[in-house]
Amino acid sequence: MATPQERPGRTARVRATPEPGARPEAPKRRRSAPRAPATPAVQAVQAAQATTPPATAADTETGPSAAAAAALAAEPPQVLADYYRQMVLVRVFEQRAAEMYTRAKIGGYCHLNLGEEATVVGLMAALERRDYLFTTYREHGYALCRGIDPGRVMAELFGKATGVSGGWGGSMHLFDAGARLLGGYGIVGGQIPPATGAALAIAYRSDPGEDAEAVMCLMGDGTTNIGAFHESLNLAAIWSLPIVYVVVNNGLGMGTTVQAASGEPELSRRGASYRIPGVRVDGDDVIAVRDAARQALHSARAERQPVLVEAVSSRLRGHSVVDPARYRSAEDTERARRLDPVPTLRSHLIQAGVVDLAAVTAIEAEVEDVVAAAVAFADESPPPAVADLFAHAYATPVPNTPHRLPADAVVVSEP
Amino acid sequence: MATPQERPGRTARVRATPEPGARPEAPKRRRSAPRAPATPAVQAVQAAQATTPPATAADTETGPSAAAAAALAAEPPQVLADYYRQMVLVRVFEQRAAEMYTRAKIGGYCHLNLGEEATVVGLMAALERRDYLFTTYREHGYALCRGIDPGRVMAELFGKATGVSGGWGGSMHLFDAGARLLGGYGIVGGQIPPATGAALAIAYRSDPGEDAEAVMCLMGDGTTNIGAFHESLNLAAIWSLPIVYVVVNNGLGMGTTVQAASGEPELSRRGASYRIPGVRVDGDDVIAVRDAARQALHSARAERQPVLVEAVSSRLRGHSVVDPARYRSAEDTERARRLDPVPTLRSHLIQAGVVDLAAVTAIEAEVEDVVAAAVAFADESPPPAVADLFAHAYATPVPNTPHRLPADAVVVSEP
Amino acid sequence: MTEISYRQALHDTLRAEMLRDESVFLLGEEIGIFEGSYKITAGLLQEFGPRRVRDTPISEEGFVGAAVGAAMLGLRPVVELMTINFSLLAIDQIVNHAAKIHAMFGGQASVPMVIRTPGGGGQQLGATHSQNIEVYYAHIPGLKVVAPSTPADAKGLLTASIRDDDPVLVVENLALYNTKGDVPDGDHVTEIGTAAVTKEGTDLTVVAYSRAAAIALDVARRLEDEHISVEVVDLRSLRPLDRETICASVRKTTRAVVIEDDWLSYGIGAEIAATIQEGAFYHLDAPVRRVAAAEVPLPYAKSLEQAALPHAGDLVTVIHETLDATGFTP
Amino acid sequence: MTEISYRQALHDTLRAEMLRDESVFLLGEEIGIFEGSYKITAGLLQEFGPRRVRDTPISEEGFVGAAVGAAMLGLRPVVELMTINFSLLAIDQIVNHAAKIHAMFGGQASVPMVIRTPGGGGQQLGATHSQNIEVYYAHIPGLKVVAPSTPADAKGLLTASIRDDDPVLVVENLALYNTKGDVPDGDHVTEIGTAAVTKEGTDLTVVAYSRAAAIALDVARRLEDEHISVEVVDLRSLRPLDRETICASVRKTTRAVVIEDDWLSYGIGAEIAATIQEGAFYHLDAPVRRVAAAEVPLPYAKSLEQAALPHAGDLVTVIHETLDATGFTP
Ligand SMILES: Cc1ncc(C[n+]2csc(CCOP(=O)(O)OP(=O)(O)O)c2C)c(N)n1
Ligand SMILES: Cc1ncc(C[n+]2csc(CCOP(=O)(O)OP(=O)(O)O)c2C)c(N)n1
Ligand SMILES: [Mg+2]
Ligand SMILES: [Mg+2]
Repeated sequence: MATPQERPGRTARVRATPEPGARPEAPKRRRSAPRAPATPAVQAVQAAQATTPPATAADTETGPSAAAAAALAAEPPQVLADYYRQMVLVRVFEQRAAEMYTRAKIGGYCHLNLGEEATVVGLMAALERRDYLFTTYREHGYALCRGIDPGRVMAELFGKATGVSGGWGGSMHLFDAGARLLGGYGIVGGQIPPATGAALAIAYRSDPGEDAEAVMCLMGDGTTNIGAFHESLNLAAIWSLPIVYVVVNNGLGMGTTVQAASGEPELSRRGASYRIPGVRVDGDDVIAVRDAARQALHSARAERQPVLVEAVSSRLRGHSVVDPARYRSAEDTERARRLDPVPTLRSHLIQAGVVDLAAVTAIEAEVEDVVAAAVAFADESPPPAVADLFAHAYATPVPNTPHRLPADAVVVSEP
Repeated sequence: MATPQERPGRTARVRATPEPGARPEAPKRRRSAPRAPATPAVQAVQAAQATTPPATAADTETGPSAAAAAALAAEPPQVLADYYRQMVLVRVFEQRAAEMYTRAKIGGYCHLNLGEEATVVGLMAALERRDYLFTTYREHGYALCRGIDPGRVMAELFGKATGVSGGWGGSMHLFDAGARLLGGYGIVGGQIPPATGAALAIAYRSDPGEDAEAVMCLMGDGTTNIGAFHESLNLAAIWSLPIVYVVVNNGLGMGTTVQAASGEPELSRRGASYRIPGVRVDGDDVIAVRDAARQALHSARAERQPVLVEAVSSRLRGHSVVDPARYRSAEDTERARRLDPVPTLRSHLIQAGVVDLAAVTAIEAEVEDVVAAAVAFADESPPPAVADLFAHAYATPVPNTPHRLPADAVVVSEP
Repeated sequence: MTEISYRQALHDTLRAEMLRDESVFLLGEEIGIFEGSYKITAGLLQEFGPRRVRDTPISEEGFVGAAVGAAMLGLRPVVELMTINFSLLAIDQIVNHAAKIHAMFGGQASVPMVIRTPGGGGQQLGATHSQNIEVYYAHIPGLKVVAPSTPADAKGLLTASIRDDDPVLVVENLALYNTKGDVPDGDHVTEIGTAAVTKEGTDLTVVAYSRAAAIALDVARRLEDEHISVEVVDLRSLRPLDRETICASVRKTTRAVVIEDDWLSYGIGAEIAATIQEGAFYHLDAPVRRVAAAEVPLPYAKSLEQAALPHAGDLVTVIHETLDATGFTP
Repeated sequence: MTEISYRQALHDTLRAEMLRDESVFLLGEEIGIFEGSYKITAGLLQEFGPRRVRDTPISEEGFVGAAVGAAMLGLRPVVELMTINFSLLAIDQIVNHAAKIHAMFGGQASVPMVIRTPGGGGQQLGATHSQNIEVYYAHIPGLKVVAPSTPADAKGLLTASIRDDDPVLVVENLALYNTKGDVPDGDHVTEIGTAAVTKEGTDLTVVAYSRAAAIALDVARRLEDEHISVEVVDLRSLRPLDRETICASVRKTTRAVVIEDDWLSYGIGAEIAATIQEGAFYHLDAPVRRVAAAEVPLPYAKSLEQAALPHAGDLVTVIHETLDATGFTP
């Protein structure tokens, strides 16, 4: 298995303890390439990038490093095409979700993975079927890349009985026992202790090894400031648990920058308080993310060494669908657009001759169909029946469980 | 002001970020000296050391370093004598508290500073009158060294109206607004956020400078594993607050060792997650503790740079008076006895000719009297009047505050 | 009097108190640059600067506790907790610290802080973001808890809370932020610990607070068409609880219904019903009934969510059933 | 039947369930090397080893949450929280996670975990270490909450809790650990959700749970000498609450008193009184009175602490007052 260390020139690295010194920038490989003409899917991609025009080939800050190009060249074409397909799936799904939210098909809060597609796909490529995943409320893409039917995901957003959580969870609370997606969680940091406990259960029942199970626990950058992060990482360290904590650092917790929120803004260093090694990786680079996650999962499953992976990327839109993100500087928005991993990978694949324009266009068209079918499925599905309001009250039924509707009497009294 | 850096050979050091590497042992300066004949106070000291015989001059693991001896020699004799007096005061007060607990004069929980006297005195010597102190439930010594009348402290332990907290707090909840002792707190880590907020209030109202106020927040080693530690240190870092966090590392949280509880057992390194510098100091060395605390307070008040100080010492007894500490190894208990800072300082002072035996004996006798008077005062004081049960219900009275005793009706209903 | 929204009333009150008293400052997640999750603090960062409008990291226990300490030194922090659900992360600082410090230290310190936080379901936010757990705070001696239902009370109670020397929890409600009402101009203080009879009536008393008090008032007005005279008691203050006002009303009307947004068992309404049966026992003609949420984690799906939450129609049903039980004919 | 202490019953049950089921394991602060703060787990580390008796750091949110996750994967963690006061540090994991996961994810996961924790005042532990805040958990759908008052129920309810697939909070009490009673030998399961009539009587019903249920039984026996026939309902389960057993008793006796260790306002007793007035309205001859703690942070000083807490004498007084109000003469 390729690991960051084994490949010269990779930006990801594993550190046992952080190094003192200045704040390094997130490692970024820039790519620039003349972009192929936009297909509908990529037009949708670009529409996601607010109102400013898309970055052009003249954007001199982008440009693939030799190492990155080599890394891509080393991948089988069909793997890269599949990663691209998955990234486009997340992109298009999220755009349609935003649209459905505006059309009031989706309620509550709706947080999108737009801009984080390379991180999503890279992480899910590293996670094995036997591993368990705990995520945040920003988790549609993870569900899709975990292989869950997009229709069932969209149906959950629609609050339908056919949704992955039967309509009980909504956008923030996707769950699929079969896919070992053990939930999106809406309380910031709330998933970290249960994920740690899942790793404890693995350690309780089985020995470490290449084939052992492991847990991946996702969180945002802002989440590293909550107490549960500290308590959980410490437990994982002293108990030697098979878990990989991933900080999806999109630079913002709602409107607050990492720098404003965190005394140590290079978040991968925060494992040091527990002697947990940290890895920082370019979250816009699907291969780099995958490899860093793979190596971390290897440490977790084979050595019971928990690892903290930080994937640095950008949020293309507001915190949730309704947030216009007025607090963001034009420069920051422009930078996010420029680094957008979906068109970047697209043009790189074409430029490098990995896939041709026709193949890319076919992928995009197929994804559009898949998502359209998901929306149709969600739309046509029935809502949960009101008669089932108490269906999930308890796993073990006991006497006197209250099954009362709001206007019902508590106990009946006869004169 | 003498600081660790300025004095060659000191063990304390300020680090901006922790260094990678192996776990260093706590810095310890060992002293050995032929001990002067035991006076009653010191006999009491020795009685505190459970049933094994006291360490003797033959104990080769102790012995003052040249640097430590030089440090002591540099202190004015009356300062050293006063530190010794305070350490004996804590020692004797705690022994009498244990006795009074066994005689049921004191109720609830009762945690003693036995073994931590050098840390207590060193920290309080560094803290200025204008500074604020937040402590744990193991805080009798701090109250005494903050200059609070021992009678009022003992009276609080006795639950008397004359106690520092009027009998409302007990052993775990000493408070004295005048002494700026802003409380002992019984919830592990509970004091850390309020202490941080007190520092915020200082920063809100005044500028940094040599004469500025600062906050000292004490906690135990086990406490560094709770979420509030993480959240608070991060706040202090990003807000540049004038606060010194002190970990009184006595090696144990109840029966759990630091090594068992903390992924990173060198606790001063745990500031790294917030870029808070850490200092580790020998908690059995009153001068080293004082100097490390002084320098940290200087950073806090003059530069608004929070600092994490770790003072490494030992607990001579169980977690609380009732704990026989059966979980402790004989070796560990023996080690704690050997490092006992009170007889160590005593013999060193005599050996170095700082004070003569007569003076030491006089100090001990005086302290015995002070503590005896404190016990008598506590014993003779009245308990709080039951009529005052609702006296502190609210600071601002409002209508309909419930002043109901257990058998009173809630609202009166007339037929 | 000016007609403004509940949101505006809260905003204006914060601003007025900050102008009046330099020791008042705001603290919370996303209250500054983001202008508040529900925009209550919009514009205040620009006006007062980051010293007085302080954005915090996601560290509820940390920053609520920091407010406790700042208050002990005499500042008057007004904390925004994004929703009452997240207060569970900070509850140790609220219950074990803010509520205890005054008494536990023999009256030597006080904690003049305010926590503003909205509760409320019905927004399809799912099980962890839709709770009404004000009973957690109402149960605790040492705290004061208010729950305004109108823009005027939002102003009056928030003003009183900021000026009070004890820790006060101000329970807001997502569904009320856009509601409008007349608000007294100038200084307006509503005494904590007092309920209000928001509509007089003779046949039956409805007791409620927050969003449910607005529903109750609406239902009471509508039932006038049916010649049913409902009196509405809006608790306003959950702790202290104004038991006399509640019982006096029921002694008069002889019938009572409680409506509340929280779960029935051990909810706020339990205390109200228990209080009424004790304080108006010899006047009561029918059992005190409670209209409350169904006892399930609130589902996301609209169909289920709406079925679980109490509505005006439920209140009307229970009022009718209560009147019927006593043979009342309008 | 063997006469053992409440402590011993808990200990023996943990041991028996660990022997029976390999997926049962213990987790908590100081439960291993230290043998438990209250020695419930004494000897279990030696017998089962550190894999099954796991000492934790002081990280309540962390290890309670870890138990949630371990339970989701099918283990049966039994967590000891040193006292219920510290549960506030972990309440987000209990209320926002353990209680929600089953329903919020559409029934796909369950959380078969137990949290054992003692409450109780009267030990001079001061304001933050003496609380009875079981109402926090009793209020929450998705949780089950039991509070045994006898060694037999300690065994029966703890056994049921460990075998249950939902998160169950077992509320113990510091003052009960040393109390003794007969405990059935062998397998003994007490059904969660059912109250017990621990003494039959005809004149008045006392409803209680945990320590107060022991007091109630004692008072009821003593009042027989005065020819007052008191029936005692021991709730045992706070959620679900067995309303029918309570109301059936009061319909028979026509009078009821509640005794509870927590604070009166919004305490457990409020729900009991509210339930009784609704379910036995037409039988009730006097208001349901509540005997409960005075509403102050519990003081350390013994004089004040004892004044604030409910005692048997208070219950006797209120029983007499309630009987007097109905003109009852023995
Ligand atoms: C305990 C808690 N506090 C606050 C919130 C409100 N909230 C939801 S998301 C969020 C920002 C999280 O930022 P980050 O961890 O960076 O994740 P991102 O949204 O960027 O993916 C906040 C403050 C919450 N859900 N839970
Ligand atoms: C939140 C919380 N959890 C648990 C406890 C019980 N407890 C009291 S002291 C203590 C150990 C603390 O150890 P440490 O921080 O090292 O301080 P020390 O007692 O050694 O001074 C524990 C677990 C508590 N008081 N609060
Ligand atoms: Mg983020
Ligand atoms: Mg310790």
